[in-house]
Amino acid sequence: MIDFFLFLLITLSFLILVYLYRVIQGPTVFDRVLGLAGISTKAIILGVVMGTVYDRVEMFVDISTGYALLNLVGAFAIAKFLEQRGTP
Amino acid sequence: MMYSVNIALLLLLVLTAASATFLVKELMSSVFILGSYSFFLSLVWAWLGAVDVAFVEAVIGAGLGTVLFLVTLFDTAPKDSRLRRPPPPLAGVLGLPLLGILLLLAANDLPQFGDPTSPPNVHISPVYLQNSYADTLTPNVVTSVLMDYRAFDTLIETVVIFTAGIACALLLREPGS
Amino acid sequence: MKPSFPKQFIANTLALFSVWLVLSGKYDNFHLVLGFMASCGVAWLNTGFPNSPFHNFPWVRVVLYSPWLFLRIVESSLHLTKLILNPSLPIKPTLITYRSHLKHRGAIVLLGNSVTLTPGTITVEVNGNTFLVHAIDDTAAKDLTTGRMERKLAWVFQEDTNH
Amino acid sequence: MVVLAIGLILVGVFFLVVAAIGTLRLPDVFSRSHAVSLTDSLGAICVLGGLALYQGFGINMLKILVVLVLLILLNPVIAHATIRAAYRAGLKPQTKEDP
Repeated sequence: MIDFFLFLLITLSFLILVYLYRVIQGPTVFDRVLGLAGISTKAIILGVVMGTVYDRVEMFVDISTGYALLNLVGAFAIAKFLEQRGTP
Repeated sequence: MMYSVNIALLLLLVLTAASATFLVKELMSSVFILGSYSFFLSLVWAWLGAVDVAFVEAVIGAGLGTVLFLVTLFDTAPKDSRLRRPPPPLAGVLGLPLLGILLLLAANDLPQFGDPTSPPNVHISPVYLQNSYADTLTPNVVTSVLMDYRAFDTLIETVVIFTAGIACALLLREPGS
Repeated sequence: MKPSFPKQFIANTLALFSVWLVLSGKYDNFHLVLGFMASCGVAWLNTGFPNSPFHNFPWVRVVLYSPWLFLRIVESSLHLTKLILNPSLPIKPTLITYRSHLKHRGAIVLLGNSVTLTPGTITVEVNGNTFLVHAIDDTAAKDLTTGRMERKLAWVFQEDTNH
Repeated sequence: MVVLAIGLILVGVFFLVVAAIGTLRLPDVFSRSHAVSLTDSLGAICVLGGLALYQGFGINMLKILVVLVLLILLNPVIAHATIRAAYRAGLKPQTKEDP
Protein backbone atom coordinates (compact mmCIF):
# COMPACT_ATOMS: atom_id res chain seq x y z
CA MET A 1 0.00 0.00 0.00
CA ILE A 2 2.92 2.32 0.80
CA ASP A 3 4.25 1.58 -2.69
CA PHE A 4 1.00 2.83 -4.19
CA PHE A 5 1.28 6.13 -2.32
CA LEU A 6 4.91 6.52 -3.33
CA PHE A 7 3.84 5.96 -6.94
CA LEU A 8 1.21 8.66 -6.43
CA LEU A 9 3.85 11.04 -5.02
CA ILE A 10 6.14 10.52 -8.01
CA THR A 11 3.29 11.01 -10.51
CA LEU A 12 2.27 14.26 -8.83
CA SER A 13 5.87 15.47 -8.85
CA PHE A 14 6.06 14.92 -12.60
CA LEU A 15 2.80 16.86 -13.00
CA ILE A 16 4.42 19.73 -11.10
CA LEU A 17 7.16 19.68 -13.75
CA VAL A 18 4.52 20.41 -16.43
CA TYR A 19 3.24 23.43 -14.51
CA LEU A 20 6.81 24.57 -13.92
CA TYR A 21 7.24 24.61 -17.69
CA ARG A 22 4.21 26.91 -17.87
CA VAL A 23 5.67 29.18 -15.17
CA ILE A 24 9.02 29.48 -16.96
CA GLN A 25 7.77 29.61 -20.53
CA GLY A 26 4.40 31.37 -20.21
CA PRO A 27 4.02 34.15 -22.79
CA THR A 28 2.29 36.56 -20.38
CA VAL A 29 2.62 37.14 -16.67
CA PHE A 30 -0.85 35.72 -16.05
CA ASP A 31 0.17 32.35 -17.46
CA ARG A 32 2.87 32.28 -14.84
CA VAL A 33 0.37 33.12 -12.10
CA LEU A 34 -1.91 30.30 -13.28
CA GLY A 35 1.04 27.92 -13.28
CA LEU A 36 1.83 28.95 -9.72
CA ALA A 37 -1.79 28.25 -8.70
CA GLY A 38 -1.55 24.80 -10.26
CA ILE A 39 1.72 24.08 -8.47
CA SER A 40 0.24 25.04 -5.11
CA THR A 41 -2.80 22.80 -5.67
CA LYS A 42 -0.40 19.92 -6.29
CA ALA A 43 1.58 20.90 -3.20
CA ILE A 44 -1.59 20.76 -1.07
CA ILE A 45 -2.35 17.24 -2.33
CA LEU A 46 1.29 16.19 -1.87
CA GLY A 47 1.15 17.33 1.76
CA VAL A 48 -1.84 15.09 2.50
CA VAL A 49 -0.27 12.14 0.65
CA MET A 50 2.94 12.55 2.67
CA GLY A 51 0.86 12.54 5.83
CA THR A 52 -0.73 9.27 4.72
CA VAL A 53 2.69 7.72 4.06
CA TYR A 54 4.01 8.78 7.48
CA ASP A 55 0.70 7.99 9.25
CA ARG A 56 0.64 11.50 10.75
CA VAL A 57 -2.23 12.97 8.73
CA GLU A 58 -3.49 15.35 11.42
CA MET A 59 -0.17 17.23 11.41
CA PHE A 60 0.37 17.38 7.65
CA VAL A 61 -3.23 18.45 7.00
CA ASP A 62 -2.52 21.61 8.98
CA ILE A 63 0.34 22.41 6.60
CA SER A 64 -1.99 21.83 3.66
CA THR A 65 -4.61 24.19 5.10
CA GLY A 66 -1.90 26.79 5.58
CA TYR A 67 -0.80 26.33 1.97
CA ALA A 68 -4.35 26.78 0.70
CA LEU A 69 -4.90 30.03 2.60
CA LEU A 70 -1.44 31.42 1.73
CA ASN A 71 -2.06 30.57 -1.89
CA LEU A 72 -5.21 32.71 -1.77
CA VAL A 73 -3.38 35.64 -0.14
CA GLY A 74 -0.51 35.42 -2.63
CA ALA A 75 -2.84 35.21 -5.64
CA PHE A 76 -4.80 38.25 -4.42
CA ALA A 77 -1.62 40.26 -3.87
CA ILE A 78 -0.36 39.40 -7.35
CA ALA A 79 -3.73 40.14 -8.96
CA LYS A 80 -4.09 43.51 -7.19
CA PHE A 81 -0.54 44.44 -8.14
CA LEU A 82 -0.96 43.52 -11.79
CA GLU A 83 -4.32 45.30 -12.06
CA GLN A 84 -2.81 48.58 -10.93
CA ARG A 85 0.44 48.17 -12.82
CA GLY A 86 -0.77 46.81 -16.19
CA THR A 87 1.07 44.28 -18.31
CA PRO A 88 4.81 44.72 -18.69
CA MET B 1 15.34 3.00 -0.99
CA MET B 2 11.94 4.15 -2.23
CA TYR B 3 12.09 7.14 0.08
CA SER B 4 15.25 8.42 -1.57
CA VAL B 5 13.67 8.24 -5.06
CA ASN B 6 11.14 10.85 -4.09
CA ILE B 7 13.61 13.11 -2.33
CA ALA B 8 15.76 12.98 -5.48
CA LEU B 9 12.77 14.04 -7.58
CA LEU B 10 11.89 16.90 -5.25
CA LEU B 11 15.51 18.07 -5.18
CA LEU B 12 15.49 17.99 -8.97
CA LEU B 13 12.47 20.30 -8.92
CA VAL B 14 14.25 22.64 -6.50
CA LEU B 15 17.28 22.72 -8.81
CA THR B 16 15.12 23.38 -11.88
CA ALA B 17 13.31 26.25 -10.21
CA ALA B 18 16.55 27.73 -8.90
CA SER B 19 18.24 27.64 -12.30
CA ALA B 20 15.11 28.95 -14.02
CA THR B 21 15.37 32.08 -11.90
CA PHE B 22 18.53 32.94 -13.84
CA LEU B 23 16.98 32.31 -17.25
CA VAL B 24 14.03 34.71 -17.22
CA LYS B 25 14.33 38.27 -18.46
CA GLU B 26 12.14 40.23 -16.02
CA LEU B 27 12.07 40.54 -12.26
CA MET B 28 8.39 39.73 -11.80
CA SER B 29 8.72 36.28 -13.33
CA SER B 30 11.72 35.53 -11.16
CA VAL B 31 9.60 36.48 -8.12
CA PHE B 32 7.00 33.87 -9.12
CA ILE B 33 9.64 31.22 -9.77
CA LEU B 34 11.16 32.04 -6.39
CA GLY B 35 7.71 31.43 -4.85
CA SER B 36 7.44 27.99 -6.47
CA TYR B 37 11.00 27.26 -5.34
CA SER B 38 9.87 27.93 -1.75
CA PHE B 39 6.95 25.54 -2.21
CA PHE B 40 9.28 22.76 -3.38
CA LEU B 41 11.77 23.45 -0.63
CA SER B 42 9.11 23.21 2.05
CA LEU B 43 7.87 19.94 0.50
CA VAL B 44 11.42 18.63 0.84
CA TRP B 45 11.48 19.69 4.51
CA ALA B 46 8.12 17.99 5.12
CA TRP B 47 9.37 14.82 3.42
CA LEU B 48 12.45 14.80 5.67
CA GLY B 49 10.18 15.06 8.72
CA ALA B 50 10.96 18.66 9.75
CA VAL B 51 7.37 19.82 9.78
CA ASP B 52 7.98 23.07 11.69
CA VAL B 53 10.68 24.18 9.25
CA ALA B 54 8.35 23.28 6.38
CA PHE B 55 5.60 25.42 7.87
CA VAL B 56 7.91 28.41 8.36
CA GLU B 57 9.26 28.02 4.83
CA ALA B 58 5.73 27.96 3.40
CA VAL B 59 4.54 30.97 5.41
CA ILE B 60 7.60 33.19 5.07
CA GLY B 61 9.13 31.98 1.82
CA ALA B 62 6.09 31.37 -0.32
CA GLY B 63 3.55 33.73 1.25
CA LEU B 64 5.22 36.70 2.91
CA GLY B 65 8.31 36.72 0.68
CA THR B 66 6.31 36.87 -2.54
CA VAL B 67 4.11 39.66 -1.21
CA LEU B 68 7.11 41.69 0.03
CA PHE B 69 8.94 41.30 -3.28
CA LEU B 70 5.82 42.42 -5.13
CA VAL B 71 5.41 45.47 -2.89
CA THR B 72 9.02 46.35 -3.67
CA LEU B 73 8.42 45.91 -7.40
CA PHE B 74 5.36 48.12 -7.07
CA ASP B 75 7.63 51.06 -6.21
CA THR B 76 10.11 50.25 -8.99
CA ALA B 77 9.91 51.87 -12.41
CA PRO B 78 9.08 49.38 -15.22
CA LYS B 79 12.39 50.06 -17.00
CA ASP B 80 14.30 49.00 -13.90
CA SER B 81 12.56 45.65 -13.61
CA ARG B 82 14.05 44.30 -16.86
CA LEU B 83 17.20 42.29 -16.48
CA ARG B 84 20.27 42.40 -18.70
CA ARG B 85 22.77 39.92 -17.34
CA PRO B 86 26.28 39.46 -18.65
CA PRO B 87 27.02 35.83 -19.57
CA PRO B 88 28.37 33.82 -16.61
CA PRO B 89 32.16 33.38 -16.37
CA LEU B 90 33.55 30.13 -17.72
CA ALA B 91 35.30 29.27 -14.46
CA GLY B 92 31.94 29.32 -12.63
CA VAL B 93 30.18 27.20 -15.24
CA LEU B 94 32.92 24.56 -15.08
CA GLY B 95 33.92 24.84 -11.43
CA LEU B 96 30.56 24.83 -9.64
CA PRO B 97 29.36 21.40 -10.92
CA LEU B 98 32.76 19.95 -9.96
CA LEU B 99 32.37 21.40 -6.47
CA GLY B 100 28.87 19.90 -6.28
CA ILE B 101 30.18 16.45 -7.25
CA LEU B 102 32.92 16.72 -4.61
CA LEU B 103 30.35 17.61 -1.94
CA LEU B 104 28.13 14.69 -2.99
CA LEU B 105 31.12 12.33 -2.71
CA ALA B 106 31.92 13.71 0.74
CA ALA B 107 28.29 13.28 1.80
CA ASN B 108 28.77 9.50 1.60
CA ASP B 109 30.92 9.62 4.75
CA LEU B 110 28.24 11.34 6.83
CA PRO B 111 26.39 9.08 9.31
CA GLN B 112 23.02 7.68 8.28
CA PHE B 113 19.85 9.70 8.87
CA GLY B 114 18.73 8.91 12.45
CA ASP B 115 21.69 6.60 13.11
CA PRO B 116 21.79 5.81 16.89
CA THR B 117 25.60 5.32 16.90
CA SER B 118 26.50 8.65 15.28
CA PRO B 119 28.58 10.99 17.50
CA PRO B 120 25.84 13.54 18.41
CA ASN B 121 23.43 10.78 19.35
CA VAL B 122 26.01 9.11 21.59
CA HIS B 123 27.51 12.06 23.45
CA ILE B 124 25.38 15.20 23.49
CA SER B 125 21.73 14.29 23.07
CA PRO B 126 21.48 11.86 26.04
CA VAL B 127 22.99 14.47 28.38
CA TYR B 128 20.44 17.08 27.39
CA LEU B 129 17.59 14.59 27.50
CA GLN B 130 18.51 13.31 30.97
CA ASN B 131 19.50 16.53 32.71
CA SER B 132 17.41 19.27 31.11
CA TYR B 133 14.42 18.99 33.44
CA ALA B 134 16.57 18.85 36.58
CA ASP B 135 18.68 21.80 35.41
CA THR B 136 16.02 24.15 34.07
CA LEU B 137 12.59 22.87 35.29
CA THR B 138 11.24 23.27 31.73
CA PRO B 139 9.21 20.34 30.39
CA ASN B 140 10.11 20.98 26.72
CA VAL B 141 13.69 20.03 25.86
CA VAL B 142 13.87 22.25 22.77
CA THR B 143 12.77 25.27 24.81
CA SER B 144 15.31 24.53 27.52
CA VAL B 145 18.12 24.24 24.97
CA LEU B 146 17.16 27.45 23.20
CA MET B 147 16.33 29.58 26.21
CA ASP B 148 18.68 28.19 28.86
CA TYR B 149 21.74 26.35 27.60
CA ARG B 150 22.11 28.71 24.65
CA ALA B 151 20.55 31.81 26.19
CA PHE B 152 23.37 34.17 25.14
CA ASP B 153 23.19 32.91 21.56
CA THR B 154 19.45 33.57 21.46
CA LEU B 155 19.90 36.98 23.09
CA ILE B 156 22.43 38.12 20.48
CA GLU B 157 20.19 36.79 17.68
CA THR B 158 17.35 38.86 19.05
CA VAL B 159 19.65 41.92 19.13
CA VAL B 160 20.54 41.38 15.47
CA ILE B 161 16.89 41.14 14.44
CA PHE B 162 16.03 44.21 16.55
CA THR B 163 18.83 46.20 14.87
CA ALA B 164 17.59 45.15 11.45
CA GLY B 165 14.07 46.27 12.41
CA ILE B 166 15.34 49.68 13.56
CA ALA B 167 17.29 50.08 10.32
CA CYS B 168 14.18 49.27 8.26
CA ALA B 169 12.08 51.73 10.28
CA LEU B 170 14.68 54.47 9.75
CA LEU B 171 14.89 53.82 6.02
CA LEU B 172 11.16 53.54 5.40
CA ARG B 173 9.81 56.46 7.48
CA GLU B 174 7.99 59.33 5.83
CA PRO B 175 10.37 62.14 4.81
CA GLY B 176 8.20 64.90 6.30
CA SER B 177 7.65 63.57 9.78
CA MET C 1 -38.45 36.76 7.15
CA LYS C 2 -35.17 38.44 8.07
CA PRO C 3 -33.52 36.89 11.11
CA SER C 4 -32.66 39.22 13.96
CA PHE C 5 -29.15 40.01 15.15
CA PRO C 6 -28.99 37.45 18.02
CA LYS C 7 -30.25 34.63 15.80
CA GLN C 8 -27.71 35.45 13.08
CA PHE C 9 -24.97 35.77 15.69
CA ILE C 10 -25.74 32.31 17.09
CA ALA C 11 -25.80 30.78 13.60
CA ASN C 12 -22.41 32.28 12.71
CA THR C 13 -20.93 31.21 16.04
CA LEU C 14 -22.10 27.62 15.58
CA ALA C 15 -20.74 27.48 12.02
CA LEU C 16 -17.33 28.75 13.15
CA PHE C 17 -17.28 26.50 16.21
CA SER C 18 -17.94 23.37 14.16
CA VAL C 19 -14.95 24.23 11.94
CA TRP C 20 -12.88 24.77 15.08
CA LEU C 21 -13.97 21.38 16.47
CA VAL C 22 -12.84 19.62 13.31
CA LEU C 23 -9.50 21.41 13.10
CA SER C 24 -8.53 21.20 16.76
CA GLY C 25 -9.01 17.54 17.65
CA LYS C 26 -8.62 18.21 21.39
CA TYR C 27 -11.78 17.79 23.41
CA ASP C 28 -10.96 18.61 27.03
CA ASN C 29 -12.84 21.37 28.85
CA PHE C 30 -10.09 23.99 28.65
CA HIS C 31 -9.68 23.81 24.87
CA LEU C 32 -13.43 23.62 24.25
CA VAL C 33 -14.11 26.79 26.26
CA LEU C 34 -11.19 28.60 24.60
CA GLY C 35 -12.39 27.66 21.12
CA PHE C 36 -15.95 28.66 21.90
CA MET C 37 -14.80 32.06 23.17
CA ALA C 38 -12.67 32.59 20.06
CA SER C 39 -15.51 31.72 17.69
CA CYS C 40 -17.89 33.99 19.64
CA GLY C 41 -15.42 36.85 19.26
CA VAL C 42 -14.95 36.36 15.52
CA ALA C 43 -18.71 36.04 14.97
CA TRP C 44 -19.34 39.17 17.06
CA LEU C 45 -16.88 41.14 14.96
CA ASN C 46 -18.44 39.95 11.71
CA THR C 47 -22.20 40.03 12.34
CA GLY C 48 -24.56 42.86 11.59
CA PHE C 49 -22.96 44.66 8.67
CA PRO C 50 -25.54 44.92 5.86
CA ASN C 51 -22.72 45.06 3.26
CA SER C 52 -21.10 41.82 4.40
CA PRO C 53 -21.81 38.72 2.26
CA PHE C 54 -22.51 36.82 5.48
CA HIS C 55 -25.33 39.12 6.58
CA ASN C 56 -28.45 36.92 6.84
CA PHE C 57 -26.57 34.03 5.29
CA PRO C 58 -28.82 30.94 4.95
CA TRP C 59 -26.35 28.24 6.03
CA VAL C 60 -28.80 25.32 5.85
CA ARG C 61 -30.13 25.91 2.35
CA VAL C 62 -26.61 26.55 1.00
CA VAL C 63 -25.61 23.12 2.29
CA LEU C 64 -28.68 21.67 0.53
CA TYR C 65 -27.64 23.45 -2.69
CA SER C 66 -24.08 22.09 -2.71
CA PRO C 67 -24.78 18.49 -3.98
CA TRP C 68 -26.38 19.93 -7.12
CA LEU C 69 -23.30 22.15 -7.58
CA PHE C 70 -21.03 19.13 -7.17
CA LEU C 71 -22.85 17.28 -9.95
CA ARG C 72 -22.35 20.31 -12.16
CA ILE C 73 -18.60 20.29 -11.41
CA VAL C 74 -18.35 16.63 -12.50
CA GLU C 75 -20.35 17.32 -15.65
CA SER C 76 -18.27 20.37 -16.56
CA SER C 77 -14.98 18.57 -16.03
CA LEU C 78 -16.07 15.70 -18.26
CA HIS C 79 -17.09 18.21 -20.94
CA LEU C 80 -13.73 19.99 -20.70
CA THR C 81 -11.87 16.67 -20.73
CA LYS C 82 -13.54 15.76 -24.00
CA LEU C 83 -12.54 19.14 -25.45
CA ILE C 84 -8.92 18.91 -24.32
CA LEU C 85 -8.33 15.32 -25.40
CA ASN C 86 -9.89 15.93 -28.82
CA PRO C 87 -6.95 16.21 -31.26
CA SER C 88 -8.52 19.08 -33.22
CA LEU C 89 -9.21 21.17 -30.06
CA PRO C 90 -12.75 22.34 -31.03
CA ILE C 91 -13.06 25.41 -28.80
CA LYS C 92 -14.88 28.65 -29.69
CA PRO C 93 -14.24 31.15 -26.89
CA THR C 94 -16.73 34.01 -26.51
CA LEU C 95 -17.44 36.77 -24.01
CA ILE C 96 -21.03 37.16 -22.77
CA THR C 97 -22.52 39.83 -20.54
CA TYR C 98 -25.25 38.66 -18.21
CA ARG C 99 -27.54 40.63 -15.88
CA SER C 100 -28.69 39.00 -12.70
CA HIS C 101 -31.67 40.04 -10.55
CA LEU C 102 -30.30 38.80 -7.26
CA LYS C 103 -29.94 41.43 -4.55
CA HIS C 104 -28.14 39.74 -1.67
CA ARG C 105 -24.35 40.17 -1.85
CA GLY C 106 -23.79 36.61 -0.68
CA ALA C 107 -26.04 35.42 -3.51
CA ILE C 108 -23.97 37.34 -6.07
CA VAL C 109 -20.73 35.89 -4.67
CA LEU C 110 -22.21 32.39 -4.80
CA LEU C 111 -23.52 32.94 -8.33
CA GLY C 112 -20.08 34.03 -9.53
CA ASN C 113 -18.51 31.01 -7.90
CA SER C 114 -21.12 28.66 -9.39
CA VAL C 115 -20.71 30.15 -12.86
CA THR C 116 -16.99 29.46 -12.65
CA LEU C 117 -17.64 25.88 -11.58
CA THR C 118 -20.22 25.01 -14.25
CA PRO C 119 -19.57 23.72 -17.78
CA GLY C 120 -17.07 25.79 -19.70
CA THR C 121 -17.86 29.21 -18.26
CA ILE C 122 -15.72 31.37 -16.02
CA THR C 123 -16.53 34.74 -14.45
CA VAL C 124 -14.24 37.49 -15.70
CA GLU C 125 -15.69 40.56 -14.02
CA VAL C 126 -18.54 41.35 -11.62
CA ASN C 127 -19.83 44.90 -11.56
CA GLY C 128 -22.86 45.31 -9.31
CA ASN C 129 -25.33 42.90 -10.88
CA THR C 130 -23.64 42.60 -14.27
CA PHE C 131 -21.47 39.59 -14.97
CA LEU C 132 -18.90 39.33 -17.75
CA VAL C 133 -18.53 35.64 -18.54
CA HIS C 134 -15.95 33.87 -20.70
CA ALA C 135 -17.46 30.76 -22.31
CA ILE C 136 -15.30 28.16 -23.99
CA ASP C 137 -17.90 26.95 -26.51
CA ASP C 138 -21.55 27.38 -27.46
CA THR C 139 -23.13 24.61 -25.39
CA ALA C 140 -21.38 26.04 -22.35
CA ALA C 141 -23.31 29.30 -22.44
CA LYS C 142 -26.72 27.63 -22.60
CA ASP C 143 -26.95 26.84 -18.91
CA LEU C 144 -26.41 30.46 -17.93
CA THR C 145 -28.73 32.09 -20.48
CA THR C 146 -31.68 29.86 -19.55
CA GLY C 147 -31.35 31.19 -15.99
CA ARG C 148 -31.52 27.77 -14.37
CA MET C 149 -28.82 28.50 -11.86
CA GLU C 150 -30.27 31.87 -10.92
CA ARG C 151 -33.63 30.25 -10.09
CA LYS C 152 -31.85 27.74 -7.85
CA LEU C 153 -30.01 30.54 -6.06
CA ALA C 154 -33.21 32.57 -5.74
CA TRP C 155 -34.70 29.61 -3.92
CA VAL C 156 -31.64 29.40 -1.67
CA PHE C 157 -31.90 33.05 -0.69
CA GLN C 158 -35.76 33.14 -0.85
CA GLU C 159 -35.87 36.01 -3.34
CA ASP C 160 -38.30 36.84 -6.12
CA THR C 161 -36.80 36.90 -9.62
CA ASN C 162 -39.90 37.59 -11.75
CA HIS C 163 -39.45 41.26 -12.43
CA MET D 1 -13.28 0.50 1.25
CA VAL D 2 -9.60 0.47 0.28
CA VAL D 3 -10.47 -0.61 -3.27
CA LEU D 4 -12.95 2.26 -3.55
CA ALA D 5 -10.31 4.68 -2.24
CA ILE D 6 -7.72 3.50 -4.79
CA GLY D 7 -10.28 3.77 -7.59
CA LEU D 8 -11.14 7.34 -6.60
CA ILE D 9 -7.46 8.28 -6.42
CA LEU D 10 -6.80 6.86 -9.89
CA VAL D 11 -9.79 8.76 -11.35
CA GLY D 12 -8.44 11.93 -9.69
CA VAL D 13 -4.96 11.37 -11.13
CA PHE D 14 -6.55 11.00 -14.57
CA PHE D 15 -8.25 14.39 -14.22
CA LEU D 16 -5.05 16.00 -12.92
CA VAL D 17 -3.15 14.69 -15.96
CA VAL D 18 -5.88 16.05 -18.25
CA ALA D 19 -5.60 19.46 -16.56
CA ALA D 20 -1.83 19.46 -17.09
CA ILE D 21 -2.30 18.60 -20.79
CA GLY D 22 -4.88 21.39 -20.97
CA THR D 23 -2.44 23.97 -19.64
CA LEU D 24 -0.03 22.91 -22.36
CA ARG D 25 -2.46 22.77 -25.29
CA LEU D 26 -5.01 25.56 -24.84
CA PRO D 27 -4.21 28.79 -26.69
CA ASP D 28 -4.58 31.73 -24.28
CA VAL D 29 -4.83 32.68 -20.61
CA PHE D 30 -8.62 32.69 -20.52
CA SER D 31 -8.96 29.15 -21.87
CA ARG D 32 -6.12 27.87 -19.71
CA SER D 33 -7.84 29.15 -16.60
CA HIS D 34 -10.75 26.80 -17.43
CA ALA D 35 -8.38 23.85 -17.21
CA VAL D 36 -6.68 25.11 -14.05
CA SER D 37 -9.86 25.97 -12.16
CA LEU D 38 -12.27 23.20 -13.22
CA THR D 39 -10.48 19.98 -14.10
CA ASP D 40 -7.79 20.56 -11.51
CA SER D 41 -10.45 21.10 -8.83
CA LEU D 42 -12.24 17.85 -9.69
CA GLY D 43 -8.96 15.93 -9.74
CA ALA D 44 -7.98 17.33 -6.36
CA ILE D 45 -11.45 16.54 -4.97
CA CYS D 46 -11.21 12.93 -6.16
CA VAL D 47 -7.68 12.37 -4.84
CA LEU D 48 -8.42 13.97 -1.46
CA GLY D 49 -11.73 12.09 -1.24
CA GLY D 50 -9.89 8.82 -1.88
CA LEU D 51 -7.33 9.64 0.80
CA ALA D 52 -10.14 10.51 3.24
CA LEU D 53 -11.83 7.17 2.52
CA TYR D 54 -8.52 5.39 3.08
CA GLN D 55 -8.27 6.99 6.53
CA GLY D 56 -11.63 5.51 7.57
CA PHE D 57 -14.24 7.38 9.61
CA GLY D 58 -12.75 9.63 12.24
CA ILE D 59 -11.16 12.96 12.90
CA ASN D 60 -8.55 12.52 10.15
CA MET D 61 -11.26 12.06 7.52
CA LEU D 62 -13.01 15.24 8.70
CA LYS D 63 -9.74 17.19 8.56
CA ILE D 64 -9.05 16.10 4.99
CA LEU D 65 -12.65 17.04 4.11
CA VAL D 66 -12.01 20.57 5.47
CA VAL D 67 -9.04 20.92 3.08
CA LEU D 68 -11.27 19.62 0.26
CA VAL D 69 -14.02 22.18 0.95
CA LEU D 70 -11.38 24.94 1.12
CA LEU D 71 -10.09 23.86 -2.30
CA ILE D 72 -13.59 23.91 -3.82
CA LEU D 73 -14.23 27.39 -2.43
CA LEU D 74 -10.82 28.94 -3.16
CA ASN D 75 -9.79 27.52 -6.55
CA PRO D 76 -12.49 29.38 -8.56
CA VAL D 77 -11.76 32.56 -6.58
CA ILE D 78 -8.07 32.39 -7.49
CA ALA D 79 -8.83 31.75 -11.17
CA HIS D 80 -11.34 34.62 -11.17
CA ALA D 81 -8.86 37.03 -9.54
CA THR D 82 -6.17 36.11 -12.05
CA ILE D 83 -8.20 36.49 -15.20
CA ARG D 84 -9.93 39.62 -13.93
CA ALA D 85 -6.46 41.12 -13.56
CA ALA D 86 -5.65 39.89 -17.07
CA TYR D 87 -8.82 41.47 -18.46
CA ARG D 88 -8.28 44.79 -16.69
CA ALA D 89 -4.64 44.88 -17.74
CA GLY D 90 -5.85 44.97 -21.35
CA LEU D 91 -5.52 41.39 -22.57
CA LYS D 92 -8.34 40.42 -24.92
CA PRO D 93 -9.38 36.78 -25.23
CA GLN D 94 -9.30 35.04 -28.58
CA THR D 95 -12.83 34.83 -29.94
CA LYS D 96 -14.29 32.68 -32.67
CA GLU D 97 -14.41 35.56 -35.19
CA ASP D 98 -10.63 35.91 -35.24
CA PRO D 99 -9.13 32.51 -34.50
